[in-house]
Amino acid sequence: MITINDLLVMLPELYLTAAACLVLLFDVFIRDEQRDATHWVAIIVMLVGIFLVIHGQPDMTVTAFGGMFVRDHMAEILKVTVLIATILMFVIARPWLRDRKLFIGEFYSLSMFSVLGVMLLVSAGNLITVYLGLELFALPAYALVALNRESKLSFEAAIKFFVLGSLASGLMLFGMSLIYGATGTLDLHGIFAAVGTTTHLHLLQFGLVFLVVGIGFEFGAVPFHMWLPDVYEGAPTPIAMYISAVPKLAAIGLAYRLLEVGLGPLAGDWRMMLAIMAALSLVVGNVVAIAQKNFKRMLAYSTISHMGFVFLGLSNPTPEGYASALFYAVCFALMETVAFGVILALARKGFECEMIDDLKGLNRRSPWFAGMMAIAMFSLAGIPPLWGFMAKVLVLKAAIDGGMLWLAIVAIICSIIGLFYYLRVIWVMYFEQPVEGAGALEAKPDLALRGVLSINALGLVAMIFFSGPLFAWCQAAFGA
Amino acid sequence: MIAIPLSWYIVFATVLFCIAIAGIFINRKNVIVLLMCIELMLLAVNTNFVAFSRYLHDPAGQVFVFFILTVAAAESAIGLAIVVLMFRNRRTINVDEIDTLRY
Amino acid sequence: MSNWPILSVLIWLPCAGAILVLLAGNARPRLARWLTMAFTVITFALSLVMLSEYQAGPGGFQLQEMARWIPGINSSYHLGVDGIAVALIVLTTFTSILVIGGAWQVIKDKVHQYMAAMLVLEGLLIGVFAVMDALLFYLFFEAILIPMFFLIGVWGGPRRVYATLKFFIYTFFGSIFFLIGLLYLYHKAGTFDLPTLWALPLTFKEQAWLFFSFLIAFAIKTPMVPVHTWLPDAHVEAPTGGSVILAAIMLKVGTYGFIRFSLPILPDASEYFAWLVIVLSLIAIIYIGYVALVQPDMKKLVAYSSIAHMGFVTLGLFIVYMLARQQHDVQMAELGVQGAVVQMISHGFVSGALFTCIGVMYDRLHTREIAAYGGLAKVMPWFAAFWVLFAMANCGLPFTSGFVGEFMVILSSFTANPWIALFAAYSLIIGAGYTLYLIKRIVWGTTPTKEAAAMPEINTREGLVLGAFAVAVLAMGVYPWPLMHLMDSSVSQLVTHLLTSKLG
Amino acid sequence: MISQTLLVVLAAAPLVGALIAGLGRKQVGRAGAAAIAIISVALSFALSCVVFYQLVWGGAPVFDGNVYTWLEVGKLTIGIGFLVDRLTAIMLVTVTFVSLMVHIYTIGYMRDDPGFQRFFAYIALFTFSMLMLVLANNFLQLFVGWELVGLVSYLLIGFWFERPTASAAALKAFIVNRVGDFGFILGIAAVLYAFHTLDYSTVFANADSLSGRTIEVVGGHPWSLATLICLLLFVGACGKSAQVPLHVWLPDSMEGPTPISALIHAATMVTAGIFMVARMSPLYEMSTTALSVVLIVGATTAFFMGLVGIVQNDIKRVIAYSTLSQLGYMVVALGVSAYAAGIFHLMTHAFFKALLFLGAGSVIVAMHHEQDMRYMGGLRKRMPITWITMWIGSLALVATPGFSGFYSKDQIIEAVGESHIFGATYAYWCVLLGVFVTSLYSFRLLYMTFHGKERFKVVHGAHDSHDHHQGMLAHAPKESPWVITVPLVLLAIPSVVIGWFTIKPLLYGGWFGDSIKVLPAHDVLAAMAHEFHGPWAMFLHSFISAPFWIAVAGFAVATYVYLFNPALADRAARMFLPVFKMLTRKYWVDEVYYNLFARGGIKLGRLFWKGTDVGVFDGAVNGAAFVTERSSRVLRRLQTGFLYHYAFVMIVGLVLLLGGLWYWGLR
Repeated sequence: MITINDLLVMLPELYLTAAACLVLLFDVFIRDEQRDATHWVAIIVMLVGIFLVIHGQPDMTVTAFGGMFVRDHMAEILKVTVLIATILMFVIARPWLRDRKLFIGEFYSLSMFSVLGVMLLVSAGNLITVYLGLELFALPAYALVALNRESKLSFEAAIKFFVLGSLASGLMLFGMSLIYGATGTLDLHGIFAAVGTTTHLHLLQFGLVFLVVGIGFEFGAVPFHMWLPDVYEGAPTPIAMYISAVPKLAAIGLAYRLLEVGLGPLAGDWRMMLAIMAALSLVVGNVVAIAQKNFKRMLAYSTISHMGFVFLGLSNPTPEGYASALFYAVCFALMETVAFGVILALARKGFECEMIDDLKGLNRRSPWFAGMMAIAMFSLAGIPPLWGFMAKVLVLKAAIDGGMLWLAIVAIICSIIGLFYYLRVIWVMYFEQPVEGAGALEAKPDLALRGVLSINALGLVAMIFFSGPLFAWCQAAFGA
Repeated sequence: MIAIPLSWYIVFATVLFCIAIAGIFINRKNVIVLLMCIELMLLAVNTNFVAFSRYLHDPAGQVFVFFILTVAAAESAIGLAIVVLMFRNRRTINVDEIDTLRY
Repeated sequence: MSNWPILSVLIWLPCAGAILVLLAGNARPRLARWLTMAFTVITFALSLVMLSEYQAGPGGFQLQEMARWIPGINSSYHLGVDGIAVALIVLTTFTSILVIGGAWQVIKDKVHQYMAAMLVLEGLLIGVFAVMDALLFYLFFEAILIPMFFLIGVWGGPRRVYATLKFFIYTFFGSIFFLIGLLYLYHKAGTFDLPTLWALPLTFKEQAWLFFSFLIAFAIKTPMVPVHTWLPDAHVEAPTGGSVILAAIMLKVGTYGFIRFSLPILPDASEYFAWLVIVLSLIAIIYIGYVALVQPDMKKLVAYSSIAHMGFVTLGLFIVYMLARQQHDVQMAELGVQGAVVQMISHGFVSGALFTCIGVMYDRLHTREIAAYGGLAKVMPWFAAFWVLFAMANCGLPFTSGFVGEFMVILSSFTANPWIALFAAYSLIIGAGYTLYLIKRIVWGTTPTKEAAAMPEINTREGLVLGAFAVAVLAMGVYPWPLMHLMDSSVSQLVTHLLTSKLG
Repeated sequence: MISQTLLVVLAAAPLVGALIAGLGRKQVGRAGAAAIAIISVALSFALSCVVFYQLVWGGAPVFDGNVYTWLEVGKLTIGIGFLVDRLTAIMLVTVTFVSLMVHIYTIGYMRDDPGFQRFFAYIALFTFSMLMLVLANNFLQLFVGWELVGLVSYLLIGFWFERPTASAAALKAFIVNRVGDFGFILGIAAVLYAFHTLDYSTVFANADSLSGRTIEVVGGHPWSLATLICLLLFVGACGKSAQVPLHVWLPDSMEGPTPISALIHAATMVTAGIFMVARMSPLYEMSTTALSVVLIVGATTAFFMGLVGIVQNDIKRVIAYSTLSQLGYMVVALGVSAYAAGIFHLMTHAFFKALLFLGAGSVIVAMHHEQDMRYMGGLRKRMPITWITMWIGSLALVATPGFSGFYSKDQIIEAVGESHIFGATYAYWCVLLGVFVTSLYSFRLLYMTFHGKERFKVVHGAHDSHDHHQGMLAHAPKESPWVITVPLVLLAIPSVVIGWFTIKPLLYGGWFGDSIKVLPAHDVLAAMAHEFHGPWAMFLHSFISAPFWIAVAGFAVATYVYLFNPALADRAARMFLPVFKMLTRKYWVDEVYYNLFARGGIKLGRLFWKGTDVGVFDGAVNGAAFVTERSSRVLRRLQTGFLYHYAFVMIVGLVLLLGGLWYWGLR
């Protein structure tokens, strides 16, 4: 039977739902020049959300609504990271939005709903909640991508994102239906239990494939990556930043819930699929990124390759494996925020600073932002002593421990190729002279932006010292 | 009187599903058709769920169907909104003409 | 024996200094210079303290520090030095001072960034030599690339982009395989702590695979033929200071890797594949010698000669098995290893000095073309004297540091196999060939142009830097005993470790 | 008693002098530099005399001790130390004496040279290096001195560095010497391999243990270890002592200032090889094969290099070739185990050859640095002292009975006659004919320089120094100042008399004691000892011995051709054109070496650089980058931008996964 406790268990979600609605409402009564109010309210709401998530977190896993909603450490980490990433986006995006007359309340409420979706997704204990969370995350995201109505690109990005996303969720649903048919239950633990006894194993395995496809799409792994570059390029930069960070975290939760909690016994099947997708993503992502001129698009391909690395971790179905994947995803999200943040800070009205060549001579104009970008790039490339390096080490280790040495070798060879385009960004910033007359490349004076970005960037360096505790946390999340 | 076996439903749903998918990448003209295909896909899934839930004597499947239907409504709403946006921008809703973002 | 974390201080002090220097900003170059100089000098002083605290007699790893780092994968912040490491660290701190001194007035653009990069580089290099944890080693080993990348790229020559990319990607390519090897070792041992890894038993097959994953990394860093081509380009484009650090210290990182990883962790594979490394080393000595002979660019010439000289190091390291295991002549084996290590130090001084000399000339005429120079002996007699001295050291003249290592390696290699000694000793001829041919063209003869004839004699600063190098080179050549005594017991411990097979 | 401090002072004094003279530029000044250098060398000469006295008459024991430990690895320790026995002592005295003479002489010779100070620094440094070599008590230090003298020789040959020929000659000298050292260091390595130590005392004590020991350098062919060691070491000797085929550097080394030619390239450095082999006598005695090789090489050098001397016109080159040939004689002596004789000739030769060079230098100064004898002649009236001393030197060189050269060289010839090892006969004929050749070129030199009519014109106002028309002199040549003539005289005296009263003790008195070891089997000197009845008897006996009359024949020919009938020389040259050409081109050795090693090396380097390094190794690297970049351009085309393609790709992925599952996964 459902008790008050169940409500308390999902208090953060309930709170965020209410808050999002309130912000939406609140914004209606706000004149444009007071929009900052909405901004700060939203941020405060998010911060409170973080507090609730961490504060109410019980030591052991608790479920609510008959197992439909699960609250465990993994969910906690993912939620906290997602909320932080969103806050970062809010802060970093504000000046940009203002320049482009996009500084509107919908932005905030939509993002909050989308985040709510992610939170629901990562603590789903039942196929229904999984699906709902997924859609609740996706639908606002489609809208956000199309936020800039004037842009010739964002609607195209939106339409591609929308159609392919719906296709993916359709496929996933089909898989769910098959699994339901095979196991007779929608509850993940029930499915887990039923796998052993079911008489329709083939049905189950077919369903699994569809689920994997859906997961692959969320991650943007080859061959389900096609939406990613276009969305990155077409979406407004802050949204691209959001898309690059949050869905990946959501996807970690999704994968864990469906594959481990639900279909753990079939690991032998799905880890091979993941491994293959990982290899493809690594190759395609890194190789294609070399030829890119557009910074956002390049980051898109690099994201694809990084998802390959995440799969390295997932392809080893042990707590260590998941922990490393989670570690990687968190690290990746925060690296992306820096990379996008810098170009957001440099962009002007009429100057998107999207092309790699726009960064020429940045070191002369504003050395600190060049430095932060360099940190982000080196970290993405996985060069020590930066955070990205630790993440790479952990997933590679997971792969090797999981007996997938070949995959690890593919990964490192690809990361050598990948090194090239990260280095190109750096040499453009440091070794080349600024283009005369180009946007002055002066960073915006917005203090909040500078502060948040700096902290984030320095975090990438400092994390080398704190990787230990974080990794321990991640391991705890999967009960290692 | 012969009861329709489960397999028929499954086959039917699968066929629908395949038609929907085929529609998505065969159709090169109208974006609206894409939306219809997506709906069709969901309907196929719904058929599956209902069939299974009948077969398993488990209402959960049908509950799921309701959720799916609701979501589908929202989804198509957003989809149409985007299509409108596209039309305002391009004065066309031809799938063939949206390839600005590529390579 | 004080128990304050001197190694940590040595590593992090320069890094902290770098931050300060960066804060000094572009507007105050003088402040940046003096800050940097202060930090390097302090670091050098501290390294001397460390030297005094290290007891050469017992040898082994001393001044150890241990702290939790990533317990999740049993990787800890574990520092410790043996004689070899101590020597290399002192070499690093010493050279750093001279590099800063050398770049004093030369670097005018973004002084603070240059100096900061130098300081970071120093700290990281000390770290490489001071760690006892495999993962931590890899971290420093790889992190070196970043400051070097900027040094070459920002203050480098016209083709710097090509050079830096080649340098970075090439070395990264090697070390990433090293990383995989380490992770596999972890998979076996469950820890990254070096002492455990040294004791870890491994089947021959594993050792063989790991050997190559290590070899490619260290061979590229060292560099050995045929993976050396990044070095000349990097040197040619790098600013003087960069070249000096690169040649004097960074190359040692590779051979140090051999000493710390390949030899002790994979003794049997190393024994089995020693012939390969030996052959490559001999090729480096002779083949590269001929390549150096025809270089029109001074820096390239010296760069190639560096490759040839590093050949002696690898040679000395890998004949150890033939001597110790097959001929049971531990004495000679130690001679070989000792020679290799001495050669590392000596090459640090000599190549550093040579690149500094080239830098001095470049600052005057802004070209590295040999043809543009001549008759230095008449124009800048003191400078010419330094040139000749360092050139002689470069071709291994007795009583200069260059002689000691080569002499020891050749001597021990003869016992291993006379043919090896034969080819190794050929460097006496070819080395003298390319070095003195260079001297003949730039120091002797007449000045080709008015500009060349008008070059001013070295000033006090340059004189001091070169003088310091000269003192080091001569002192080490005339009385190498202290250095050897410092490393002797560590070397013999290494050799005794190698005697025992890990198989069965 | 010989104290270590004394030896340290003895060795270090010239070094200190060199440093002060070289580094103190303005502070010291020209005069100061010269003074310091001379004083320091004089000091070590005095001390050498003390040491000599102590050893020979003072009954001091042999000194063997380390100053400091140079290298220590495990149990192996190598030090820097001194071994002083009679062999060392005699070398010490010779070296320091000649060096001192040259120092004094230099004041005059280099008077108006800008590099005056540098020069003194160099020769003082050389003295130090030579002392290191001579005093060594282990192979390492021997090698150290060995290479240091090479360095100084390099610096001094290239002293006038602005002349391209000079720097080229210097380079050549160093490289060729390095070829020798290449063998030498391998020899040292072999010694270490054989004895596990580099100390003379231990090695020589255990030399016998070599007998029968073999080493398989080439699989299946055990070689005698002793032979290998000795041959490798002898390669070094060939380099230093300019024996065929490594002789090519010595003639070119005449590019250096004349005092250097006297000191380094005649008296001392080039004899290091001789000294080394004598020092290693215990080892060489273990291998007859090695001795034969030594003998043959020496004989060849002695005769054929002498021949070349006949056709040279540069006064210094004539003497250079005669040096080569005389070194050949010494090596021959070593080859027949008459080490004492070799050292004996080394000493006498040091005096008279230094004398000849300095005399030549005096002539050159007088002729304003004209070195071609064809533009000299009739100088005897203008510079009598030089003339007489040169005559004395030449007479000593051609072994005129009674002169020092006579005693040393005659004994060598006799010793070869006595010897029976392989190659002895060949060597005997070589040295015998060598006598004729020697006297021929010696008297030719004297006649062309001092006799006949003057072949130079004095043109006043024609401005002085190097770039003048040949045979045109600004001022009439006149006798050199005392700083030049005094050393000539001082050297002339020993050139005449030294042999007279040193031959008996040195050769037959067992004077060298343990420092030279000869197996009774081939101890030729012992055999000769029976016929030896003192220098006077030998003097008388000489007039009925072959060498004397051969020398006379040479004298006769020279006198006829170059004094009375100069035209004949050219006719002879035309008559035997091929021979003449062969001699003037020095058997084309230089050409061959140049094309083979110098040009060949450069060619090879180019090939390696452009071909292998840039072509293959770099090509692979850049190729890989290129391929990646291209494939990137291709792959990105997959992202067509069309929605249906995207969907299609997804479905393909789905189908592939299903297919894969179907194929592998289904259970």
